[in-house]
Amino acid sequence: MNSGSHHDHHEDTLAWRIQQATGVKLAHCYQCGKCAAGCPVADQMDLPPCQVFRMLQYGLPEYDKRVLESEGIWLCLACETCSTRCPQEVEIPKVMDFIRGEALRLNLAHPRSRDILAFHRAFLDSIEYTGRLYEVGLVADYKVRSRHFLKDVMLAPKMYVKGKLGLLPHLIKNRRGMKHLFKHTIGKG
Amino acid sequence: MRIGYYPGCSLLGSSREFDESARAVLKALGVELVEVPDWNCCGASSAHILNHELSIALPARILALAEQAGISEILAPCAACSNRLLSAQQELEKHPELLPGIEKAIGMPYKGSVKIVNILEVLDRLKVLISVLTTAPFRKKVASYYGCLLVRPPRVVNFDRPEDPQSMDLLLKAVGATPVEWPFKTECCGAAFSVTRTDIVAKLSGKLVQDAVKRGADAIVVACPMCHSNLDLRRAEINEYLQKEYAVPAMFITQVVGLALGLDPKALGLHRHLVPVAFAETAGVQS
Amino acid sequence: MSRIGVFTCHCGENIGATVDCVKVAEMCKDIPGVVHSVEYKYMCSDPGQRQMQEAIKEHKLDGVVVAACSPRMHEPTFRRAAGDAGINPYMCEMANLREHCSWVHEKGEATTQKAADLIRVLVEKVKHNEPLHPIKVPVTRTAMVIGGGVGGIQVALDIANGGHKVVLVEKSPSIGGHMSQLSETFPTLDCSQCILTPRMVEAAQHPNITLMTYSEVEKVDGFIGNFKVTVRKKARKLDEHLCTGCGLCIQKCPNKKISDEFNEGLGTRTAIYVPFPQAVPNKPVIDTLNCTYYKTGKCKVCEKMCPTNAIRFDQEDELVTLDIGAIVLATGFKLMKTDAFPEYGYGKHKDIIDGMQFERLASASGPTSGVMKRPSDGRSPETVVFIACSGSRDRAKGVPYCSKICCMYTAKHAMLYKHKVHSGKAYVFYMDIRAAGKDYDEFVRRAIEEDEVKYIRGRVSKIYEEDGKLIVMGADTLMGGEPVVIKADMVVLATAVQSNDRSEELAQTLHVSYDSYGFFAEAHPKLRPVETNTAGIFLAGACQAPRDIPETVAQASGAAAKVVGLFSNEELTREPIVAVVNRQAAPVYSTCVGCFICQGACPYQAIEQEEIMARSGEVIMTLARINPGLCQGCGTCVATCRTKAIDLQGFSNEQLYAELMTL
Amino acid sequence: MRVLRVPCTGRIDYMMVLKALHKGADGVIVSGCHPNDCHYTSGNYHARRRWMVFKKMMEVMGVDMRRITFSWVSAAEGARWAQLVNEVTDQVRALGPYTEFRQVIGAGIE
Repeated sequence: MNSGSHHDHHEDTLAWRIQQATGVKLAHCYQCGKCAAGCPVADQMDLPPCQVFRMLQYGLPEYDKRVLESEGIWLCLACETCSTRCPQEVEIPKVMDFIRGEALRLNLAHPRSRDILAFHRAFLDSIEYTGRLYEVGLVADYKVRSRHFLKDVMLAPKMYVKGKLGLLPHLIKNRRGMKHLFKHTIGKG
Repeated sequence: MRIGYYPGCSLLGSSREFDESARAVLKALGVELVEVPDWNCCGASSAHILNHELSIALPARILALAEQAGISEILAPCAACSNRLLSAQQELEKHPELLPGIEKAIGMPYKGSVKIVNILEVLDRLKVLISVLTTAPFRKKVASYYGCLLVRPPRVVNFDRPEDPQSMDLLLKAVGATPVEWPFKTECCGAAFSVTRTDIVAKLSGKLVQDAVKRGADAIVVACPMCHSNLDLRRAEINEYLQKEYAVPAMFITQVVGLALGLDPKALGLHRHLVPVAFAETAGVQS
Repeated sequence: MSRIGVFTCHCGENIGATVDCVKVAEMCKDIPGVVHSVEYKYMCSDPGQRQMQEAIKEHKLDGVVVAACSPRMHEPTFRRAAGDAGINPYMCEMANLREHCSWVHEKGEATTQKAADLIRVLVEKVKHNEPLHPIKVPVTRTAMVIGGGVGGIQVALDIANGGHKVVLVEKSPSIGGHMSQLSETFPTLDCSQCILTPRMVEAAQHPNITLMTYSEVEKVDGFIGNFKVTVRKKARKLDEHLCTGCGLCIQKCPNKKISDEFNEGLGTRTAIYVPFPQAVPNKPVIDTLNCTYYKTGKCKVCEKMCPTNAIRFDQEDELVTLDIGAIVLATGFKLMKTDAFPEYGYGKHKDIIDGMQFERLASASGPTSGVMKRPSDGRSPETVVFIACSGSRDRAKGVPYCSKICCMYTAKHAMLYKHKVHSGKAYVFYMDIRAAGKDYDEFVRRAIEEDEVKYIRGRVSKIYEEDGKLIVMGADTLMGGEPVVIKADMVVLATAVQSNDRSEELAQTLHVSYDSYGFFAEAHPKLRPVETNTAGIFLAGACQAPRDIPETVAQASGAAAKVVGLFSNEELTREPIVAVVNRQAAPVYSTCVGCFICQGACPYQAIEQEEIMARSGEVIMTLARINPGLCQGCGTCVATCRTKAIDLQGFSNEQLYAELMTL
Repeated sequence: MRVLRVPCTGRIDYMMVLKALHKGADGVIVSGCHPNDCHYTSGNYHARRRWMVFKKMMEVMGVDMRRITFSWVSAAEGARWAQLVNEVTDQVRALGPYTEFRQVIGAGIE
């Protein structure tokens, strides 16, 4: 820790940006650990949620960076167990969403987040072009992006037999409307 | 009873049987479904991770389409969809300043007048009718599994109680089933990591399957396509993780109610499961 | 023509920094009626007051306006000073230049102008002021203490030993309160009942103390020194004078399966019962909700058995009205129940208990005779988890405050458990250890160091049952938030201390303030901690905020000292801010027309009907008259009066309109 | 902003409010303890009752009720009081001087 790096402009801190974007005040967290205690993936995280909050409370660039680079933020399932039980009513998953966005924006996302990210990107691409999720397209797209070509090759035929794998996408009529929607939300930045 | 219907993407693909069974059961109960015209995907668990506005615009378009179609109440059987629709609706209620941007993106006006309900809420209203029409009581021990999205976050969904919910248990009792007392009703199954981190899904869902069987459940009953696909499609990975062959089926609540009403197992899509519902064929003749 | 003096205070920088006080004093000289106007750095200081007194004499002032801080702060100071200088104290008024002007405005011409305006308004008021004289009222030198726990007992004993009569009212059948339920007390581990029961007996036998157990306060009228309190004596269904407390009725009662409140539901009692063997008074009551006779009309076994024929099935509640001079509230607290915890199973697991239940399990007089047995199957628990801050410091559960006593009693519980089950493992989940008291931290260290209680810093997210064990899912924040799972046989929740049931209702009955959690509010958080905002009503113990025994007892003695101080005079002096109905010479008598709308509006029943009689004895008219002893000076009757026959001294119509006309 | 001290809202004769407007106030705040928490037990209930009647009457008579604010603020709510005063003064400033009232009154009385 370098306590010498004094912050006159707390606008620089991730904590401040979180508060601006989500309304969550980091100071509300009093480090009771109830979030980590109930989190289904806390044992897999390099930084459990309470540790993420602790580091952000410092407002120091080196700790902000460690949070942005952590793998744990990509493991959050948004199951909302933590926020439901948090005695201080902190909306932790909302903060996790925002931190992930910042990690991407600043090019600090953990390398192992690549697969998870590839999946979400493929997912959104699919609905941008067809309006609805095209599961076969999603999986194919994900495989190309993640380079896990052989993953789940055994599952697809089984699903096909059960009538669960539509080989053709479901297209909505107003696909231009969807393009427009994407352009005016995620496409803005 | 007439109600708007938003099936969502999963119910067209990997969870077709949820759509089939929901339609079959509601038809048998005299409910007319009005599908939202030209609906799109709600963004599920991907949109909010990458872009906040997108995660509101996608559900807002669905709700605006429903408004245009004169729908005042909309059933979204998929727990993820109903959760996303509710979240977006409340976000727009809390932050009206977002509305102009969202209306521009979706290219139509949004009033926020549509009431969103999940499948358990709709079935709960029809509970008396269901128990009257039950011809083949579902005399099995069941683990009712609600998952995350139906009850959390409580401030958003405002449905049942956040821990140890009861609505599905009461519904199952109404059709003759015996819900087991188990602690994992709302534990997470691994949700959207089905494809990317199957190892986590195997572990979390494995815990559920193992405990349900230990407590004597003949079936795990769900109301969410993601939960179902993790418990059913990922059973091979689960069993590999647990080093044991667990054959307890995962069924949608609509399938259980459908069987109790004496509907054809095939019409309920029971043949589509990877983990076979062994007793489905005989369920119709039990009494 | 009035001769009014204006004294403007700088209040150091408080007023002086934003208001040009010198200029204000200068401007005030031009107000008609003002003959003297000066400013001074601190008017409230001795030299400041002296300056005012000298000016009163020198300039023959008949009215004074002190332009300084809030009258709440220093009105008594300046009125006393004015009185000492020879004018009537009520000819002195204060203009609030600080809160109403300097603190809320920027420095500038307009601010200075506003200060002068505020003074001008008060000068107009003083011109219409009348000399007033304090009212003397007698004091009934009997105190009532509400609540018979350790706090209430201490208050009662201290007042009684001071030579005054005390009525001790307790809603349950015996005095003793929560302390009588405790096994041992921290930090000395002495037996709770052993130290409490002598006090209980002393209270019962004291010639100055009247015990009213199984009784509740229903109505309070009057004011300090002169309350009228109506108490409901609930029917015990027996004649207390005949009952000898032999206990035969209890032995023979066939209805033995009723959940026992004293043992917190962990044991059973009969329908006719005393809460615990050392109860004071040792006279049973019949629980009419559970008694077979009241449910079916048959049984009466107790009546047949009673050797003194003391049972009275037809006895009814009795209302008693008492004259009381001062009231002390010592109504204590309640604990949040385990069913308030969704994540711990909504209270459905029998082996998840609260702190008070643990006390009963550990107590030699408890349902297990002090042997550690868990409630579900009676097995000796080998692993026990204690969870501090259960529901406390938890906004989501509506209790953001610290319950204060849990850190200490949790350490005590863990210790007691280890003393009883030597091979057992005790874990404590905590957030902070708040052990700030004499020998308190040493006590906690002893639990950790000598009794090897494992303290884990973190909260517990969920508890569920598996194979007869309770799976406790916690985290250790000192290990970076690492999840910790403990398989326990029993879990003790140190649940939040909350205000007692119906405390808000009682507060409304007594007209005392309470906070948003239902705790009674003290008059000042630092300087008047045992008084309420209602004169003559005092506080002791956990009805004000979470407290432990030593604090409760200390506060109880403090409240008792206040009551004894009040009772040291035969009469009380009260502010003459009261309403009066005008009287005129015959044949008008008064502008009051006798509609008595004021009577309905008066919150204090202070308005009486007075009959004006001719010499012949014939009633000419009936007029309103205000009892100055009862009137509190709110002025509601004044605003209600249709003929403007009532006026409020100190805030008369003439005074208020004079102020308004000057705005 | 000028403060006039009365013991209780129950003491307030609503004629005072009119008098204040007449004498040049552009807005009036009537404030005291919350219902159920009256320092004088129940004076504020009577004040509230009279306020309801007064308000109706003023509306009928065409008095601009944006000029008169009735709000419960207890002695423990300093921040709330400051907020109320700021809001009302802003609102009254936006409305400007209440000359209409004084013209009418002036024509009638003086």
